[in-house]
Amino acid sequence: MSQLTQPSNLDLLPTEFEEDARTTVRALLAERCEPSAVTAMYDGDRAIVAPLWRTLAQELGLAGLLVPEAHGGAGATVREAAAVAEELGRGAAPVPFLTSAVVATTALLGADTEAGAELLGALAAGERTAALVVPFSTAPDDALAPLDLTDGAVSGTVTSVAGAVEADVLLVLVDTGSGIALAMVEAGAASVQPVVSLDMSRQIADVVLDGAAATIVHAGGEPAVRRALLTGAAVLASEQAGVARWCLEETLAYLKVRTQFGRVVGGFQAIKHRLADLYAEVESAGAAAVYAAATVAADDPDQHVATAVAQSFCSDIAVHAAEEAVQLHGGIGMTWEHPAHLYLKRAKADQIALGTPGAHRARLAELVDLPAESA
Amino acid sequence: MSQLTQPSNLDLLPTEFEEDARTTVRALLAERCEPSAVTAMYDGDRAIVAPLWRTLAQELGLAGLLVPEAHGGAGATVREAAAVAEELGRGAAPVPFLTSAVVATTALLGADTEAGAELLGALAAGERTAALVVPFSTAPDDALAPLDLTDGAVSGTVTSVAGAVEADVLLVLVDTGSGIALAMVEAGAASVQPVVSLDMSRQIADVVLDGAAATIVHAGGEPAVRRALLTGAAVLASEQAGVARWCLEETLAYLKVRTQFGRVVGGFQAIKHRLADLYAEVESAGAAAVYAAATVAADDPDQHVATAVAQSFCSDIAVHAAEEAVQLHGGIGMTWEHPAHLYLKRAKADQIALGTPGAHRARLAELVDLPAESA
Amino acid sequence: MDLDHDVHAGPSADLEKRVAAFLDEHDPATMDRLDFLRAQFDAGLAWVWFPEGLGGLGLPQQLQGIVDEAMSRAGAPTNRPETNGIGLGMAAPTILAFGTDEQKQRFLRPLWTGEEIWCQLFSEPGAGSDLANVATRAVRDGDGWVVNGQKVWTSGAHNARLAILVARTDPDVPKHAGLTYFLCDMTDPGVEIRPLRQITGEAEFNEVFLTDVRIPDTQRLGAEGQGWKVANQTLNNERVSIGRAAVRETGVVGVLARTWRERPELRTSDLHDRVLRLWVDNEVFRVTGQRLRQKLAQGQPGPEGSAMKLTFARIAQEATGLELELLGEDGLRYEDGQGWTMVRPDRVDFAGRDAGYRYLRAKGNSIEGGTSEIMRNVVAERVLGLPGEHRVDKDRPWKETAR
Amino acid sequence: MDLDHDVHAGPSADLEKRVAAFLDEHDPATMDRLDFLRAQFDAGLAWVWFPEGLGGLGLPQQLQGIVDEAMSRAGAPTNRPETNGIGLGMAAPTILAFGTDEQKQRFLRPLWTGEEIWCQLFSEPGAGSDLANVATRAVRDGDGWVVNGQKVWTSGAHNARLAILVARTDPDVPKHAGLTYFLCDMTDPGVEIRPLRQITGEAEFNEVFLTDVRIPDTQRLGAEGQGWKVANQTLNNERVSIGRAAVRETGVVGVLARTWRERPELRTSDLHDRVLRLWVDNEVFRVTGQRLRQKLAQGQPGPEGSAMKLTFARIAQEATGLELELLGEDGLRYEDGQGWTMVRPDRVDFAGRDAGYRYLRAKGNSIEGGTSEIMRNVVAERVLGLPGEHRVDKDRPWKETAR
Repeated sequence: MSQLTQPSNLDLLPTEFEEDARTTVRALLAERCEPSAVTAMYDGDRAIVAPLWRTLAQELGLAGLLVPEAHGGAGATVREAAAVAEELGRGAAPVPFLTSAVVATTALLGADTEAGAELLGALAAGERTAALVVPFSTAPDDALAPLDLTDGAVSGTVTSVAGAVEADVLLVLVDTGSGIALAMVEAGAASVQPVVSLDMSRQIADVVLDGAAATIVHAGGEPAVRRALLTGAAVLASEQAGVARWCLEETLAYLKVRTQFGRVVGGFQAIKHRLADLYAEVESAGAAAVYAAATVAADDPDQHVATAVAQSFCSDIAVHAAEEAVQLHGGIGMTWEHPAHLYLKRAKADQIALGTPGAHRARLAELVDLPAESA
Repeated sequence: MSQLTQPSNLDLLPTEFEEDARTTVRALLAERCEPSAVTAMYDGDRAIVAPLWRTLAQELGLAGLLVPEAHGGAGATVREAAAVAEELGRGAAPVPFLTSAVVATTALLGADTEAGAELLGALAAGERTAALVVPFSTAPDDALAPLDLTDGAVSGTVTSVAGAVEADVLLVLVDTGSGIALAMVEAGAASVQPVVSLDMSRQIADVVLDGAAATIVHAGGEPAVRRALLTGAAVLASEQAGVARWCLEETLAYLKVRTQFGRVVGGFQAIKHRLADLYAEVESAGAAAVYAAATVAADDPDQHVATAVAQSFCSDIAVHAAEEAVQLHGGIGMTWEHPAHLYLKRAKADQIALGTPGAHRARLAELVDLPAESA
Repeated sequence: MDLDHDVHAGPSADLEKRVAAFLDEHDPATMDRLDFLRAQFDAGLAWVWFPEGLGGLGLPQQLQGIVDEAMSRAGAPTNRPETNGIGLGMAAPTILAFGTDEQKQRFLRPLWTGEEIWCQLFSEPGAGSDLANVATRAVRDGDGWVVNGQKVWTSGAHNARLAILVARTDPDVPKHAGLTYFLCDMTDPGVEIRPLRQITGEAEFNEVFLTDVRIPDTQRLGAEGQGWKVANQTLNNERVSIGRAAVRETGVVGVLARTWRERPELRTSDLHDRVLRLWVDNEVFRVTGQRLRQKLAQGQPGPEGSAMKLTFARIAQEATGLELELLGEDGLRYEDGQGWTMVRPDRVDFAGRDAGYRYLRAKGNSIEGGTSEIMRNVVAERVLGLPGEHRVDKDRPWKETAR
Repeated sequence: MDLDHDVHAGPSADLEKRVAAFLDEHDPATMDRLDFLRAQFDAGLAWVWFPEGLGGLGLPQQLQGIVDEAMSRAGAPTNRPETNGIGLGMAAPTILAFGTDEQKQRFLRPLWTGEEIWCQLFSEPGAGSDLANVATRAVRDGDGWVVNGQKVWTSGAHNARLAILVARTDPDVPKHAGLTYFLCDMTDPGVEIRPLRQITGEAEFNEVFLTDVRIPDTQRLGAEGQGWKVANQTLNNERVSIGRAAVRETGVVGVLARTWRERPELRTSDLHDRVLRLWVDNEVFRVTGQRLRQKLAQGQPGPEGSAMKLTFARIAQEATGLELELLGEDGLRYEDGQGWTMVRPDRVDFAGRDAGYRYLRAKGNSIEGGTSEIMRNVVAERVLGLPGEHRVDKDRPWKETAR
């Protein structure tokens, strides 16, 4: 029987920095991220993305949040990134923060090459946007499928990549013969084929590489990719908590004014009880997500357990909250005009992203010694 | 891929015979099966059992319900037995109907010996009461563990046997060298050790046999035992539907008069909605159970699927209904004086009896070609 | 005690003979489709439980299967029921129950043959679950009515020739008392139909704007002020008509089961038991529906159908949600050709298109035709006899309580 | 932006020194247990967040851990908090909030040391969830009160020296306004205690009959008619005190996990994911509680605790129910020595005894200390700001609304 990791007694209350970041992002999204503009993405109008991301990345400095100050970044931790992700989830914001500023950036953090360090600086400045080329459904401990690298050219196809549509540089896993390395490929050298996606506010794409020029930026690719995926999963939990929080708050606000049968709908006890249960879930999701982020930020031994727990829990709560939001808005929640569907689609795609809840529980089964039935 | 069985379009409405049996049993239990007398069984007072069973078995002829008229029985079908079981479940009646009149009797139905035929006659007349000596948790398709038979004497221990406490004759599975046979052992020749049980209204016992004289009554033991367990499982589903129905009806009746905050509790919408959901479940359980009984009665090819479905479904609904009954009665449902706990314990034990819901779903996975993950 | 079952041996044998005779005289292979259907109606073989002269024979509803099977074996045309669900499932029984002889003669035959498609003008933006709160006004004008208002969630409005309509004829009485039920001509120039796009990207429903629409008084169904009672007849039929599944593995659970079988590489242990539970739930739903139909074979649909509707929605939503998890990476893709393109489908198939569509569409199952919350109220109050909700608007004139 | 965290470095270092100094002067190895506890109280190390002079030092509650750890390392005696949960968790904070100086001086010290055990006389047969409906009467009589009535669900009544009591002092005003809160002497001859057997077979609770019980007015807590407000302070503390789990795998989920590990032959695939889900839920519950405690470190417990209580009950009930399924045949047996024998336990361990006991006992988790239904109302109204339930009894004199 393996030794269980024990939980760490970390401070789970937001720091002042987190509160500031949260307030700033929330205010910006209220002004610049209209639900109707996000909905338009489902009809192919992506006009909202570039200017919004430029502002967030450069003016607010979110692109460099996780980059050390030595490389021109803010030198903040995954805690702060999680706080930002929660607000972006709350706003259903269609920006590549998770894919570029968290996952791709984390993969590059220990880059052992000059090209890597240079790219990190460009990412920190918000001048470039990157994507890690793996299927968005990849869990942190899933098998990785590196592409073939021959004479500095990489070939192969990777399906369902998130953030590739927005990226100008792609981080590709390549097989060096002695393991997996991380190589950069200019987006222009690849064929990035957008896919009609369940969540068009984070549209996935198939990336086809046919002898594209690739520069190795990180020879120790596998640990870097695993760290990036783990960090992404922990931060995604906060995004999910944010999605869930919007759904609860928006539904509450609506039900406090919507009347039926001469009464405010939020006064019907069956509705009240469901909202009370949802409140308990949303609060719990927030706590689970912040604990996961805190352990990853501290490189705490409990981070794998904490992240698997948070992903298992927050994935389902975000979906449940979005489903309740649609249902409790009645017919209006089923309409294209109401933003509830943006959250439903985001929540459902997020549930699959970076590993399904079941995949995270399967991992947890190993981590906490609760194995499947003995064969 | 195996061929799925298709459902049969059986008449699921009660026959007049079923309605009569139901009414008669219900009236008798209302008079003769006081909850306080059942509760007394938890303190060791089993005075209610023998006279109640004598009346049901002999006067109402329920012991011989499934026995052909040629052997002195009523020649009814599993449909009618299921209707009786539903009423017995509704009354939490502590009688060995399921164990003797259904399971043990079914095991004997094709008995190919004179001793077997004779015993069947005695069972039909209610003169004797039998029990099939297997753990009560045995699912119809579980591995069977026959005991050793040497020179007409059987030895071995079988734990957690239901109906053994009430039985005067035990049907034991013995290994004949060429398969499993069914042998009868006089209860007096065995050591029947009652076990403190979760459900004392159907107390289990460990049966220890140490060279007890055994007479083979049915050489083709395994199919007979499988048929008995399948029939038992189908009939148990109706018992569970009856348990669930009592819980719903009793809770409804209570909540229509109990007031809190100056209002009838049953008028609070959150309670109403839970009771509506419970009603849907209880109706569904009744339908699933009657369909299972109808298929077994008709020896329909769908009987294995129907029984696995009914057991999977009704087991959980009975438990849920009993849990809701305890909860919605508030504190009084937690007291020893209120009968709710009799149903909670019966429901929970029934959930495990003749296979847990999960065991029945595992069987169903084979029957309807929905296999577990490919290794 | 009597062990025999009643098997309706007499009527069913008679009916078989009658269908055979009809088919002898009407060869579907050579006859015009519409002529065949009209003849079938006139022979009382349209809906055998309707009265003679109105497409039926006054027989138990369950015997219709005998007709349908024989017709199907003979290769007879159908009346394409999937294109006229509201007409067949809701308008027809309501007209039968409340219509005048003239109305029954005028409307039932072209309704059944599919010559006239129907839609439903009930819901309004301010009267969703609270149907009795409709604000659309109908004002007497000579021998007819002038109607103004806005309706919503009208499926098939753009294909419909007629509509069942609930409007307020008296705002000065409490809200349930001031409604009247009409049969509305959708070709009236005052009827404007706008597609209402929903979360699947499609516009399966419409908004309908009524501006000075004229309805002759001969198209009032039931008495003035009786609209609430008539509408409830319609709604009970709607609730029961949902969830008819006579065969195993129907609907979205069937799709899920097939995916599970055909794509073993997707299977995970965490989903296995959930798939089996849904299979069980779906099968129990089938059996429960079967028993309920047997119970109701001769009677009117009652509030028990509301419980079925609840269960139907729950299963559909759980199964489609699970399917996306099972698909994993493929669940992120929504690309079955149509994608998010806005279209106006003529019919809807809950089990059709791709998994993402099914997931989103299933969300409507607990809203359309009465939300699950309303269904629970109906079951609690009308089946279980629990007290009604506290109402502040029940005895006051509608105009004082309206928003 | 400032990346530093506030770590309370100052007060915690001071406190460590203070505990060390206390332990230098009071050797737990040689000192009498009670003398040690009294000295600990007098040194302000009983509950450091209480005021000086009342067993505390006016420090943040979270610093208590420093004291407890140091005491534990030194092998100091504890005040056996498990035997006086109501005293420590409910009576003490209420006396602190509403008591007079004399009351605080008189009651808090023997309460904390465990010399005086407390119980709670709140619930009545006719006032379960509706606590404000209590019918037990307290009538003025000179410088005291005479109390008559019946209470129920009183745990530990037979071991208690004192009780917190809510009684009706004015039946002529609306029900919430006519209550007063008392500290009742359980040795009064008018107090009769009868065990109340519950579904586990045990009698963990009691019924308490009060017949002409005399309570001096000096043992009234808060003003006459203020009982509802005082009682709510008590109940909020009850709700928060449930669900303190600082370590992983506590409670019934911990038991379940150990059974899973130790008995591989019981494992089935259908239960595996359910076990993992419960493990996750329990861990999230732990983290949520940790964050809530950090939030509330300096403040008063609020209605957020009600949400924790809801979750606690759900997890406990699901885990114990699953455990019986996992045990299968063994789950049918209820034979850990005590069986169904009626006993009166001094303490209750939700995670103790055998699986059947745990399953049955967990049913109480959603009833005692406020039912889950009431908790949901509290969360909906006090946290989420949704409208209260329609009340017919709020403004009318209690005697007119009582059953």
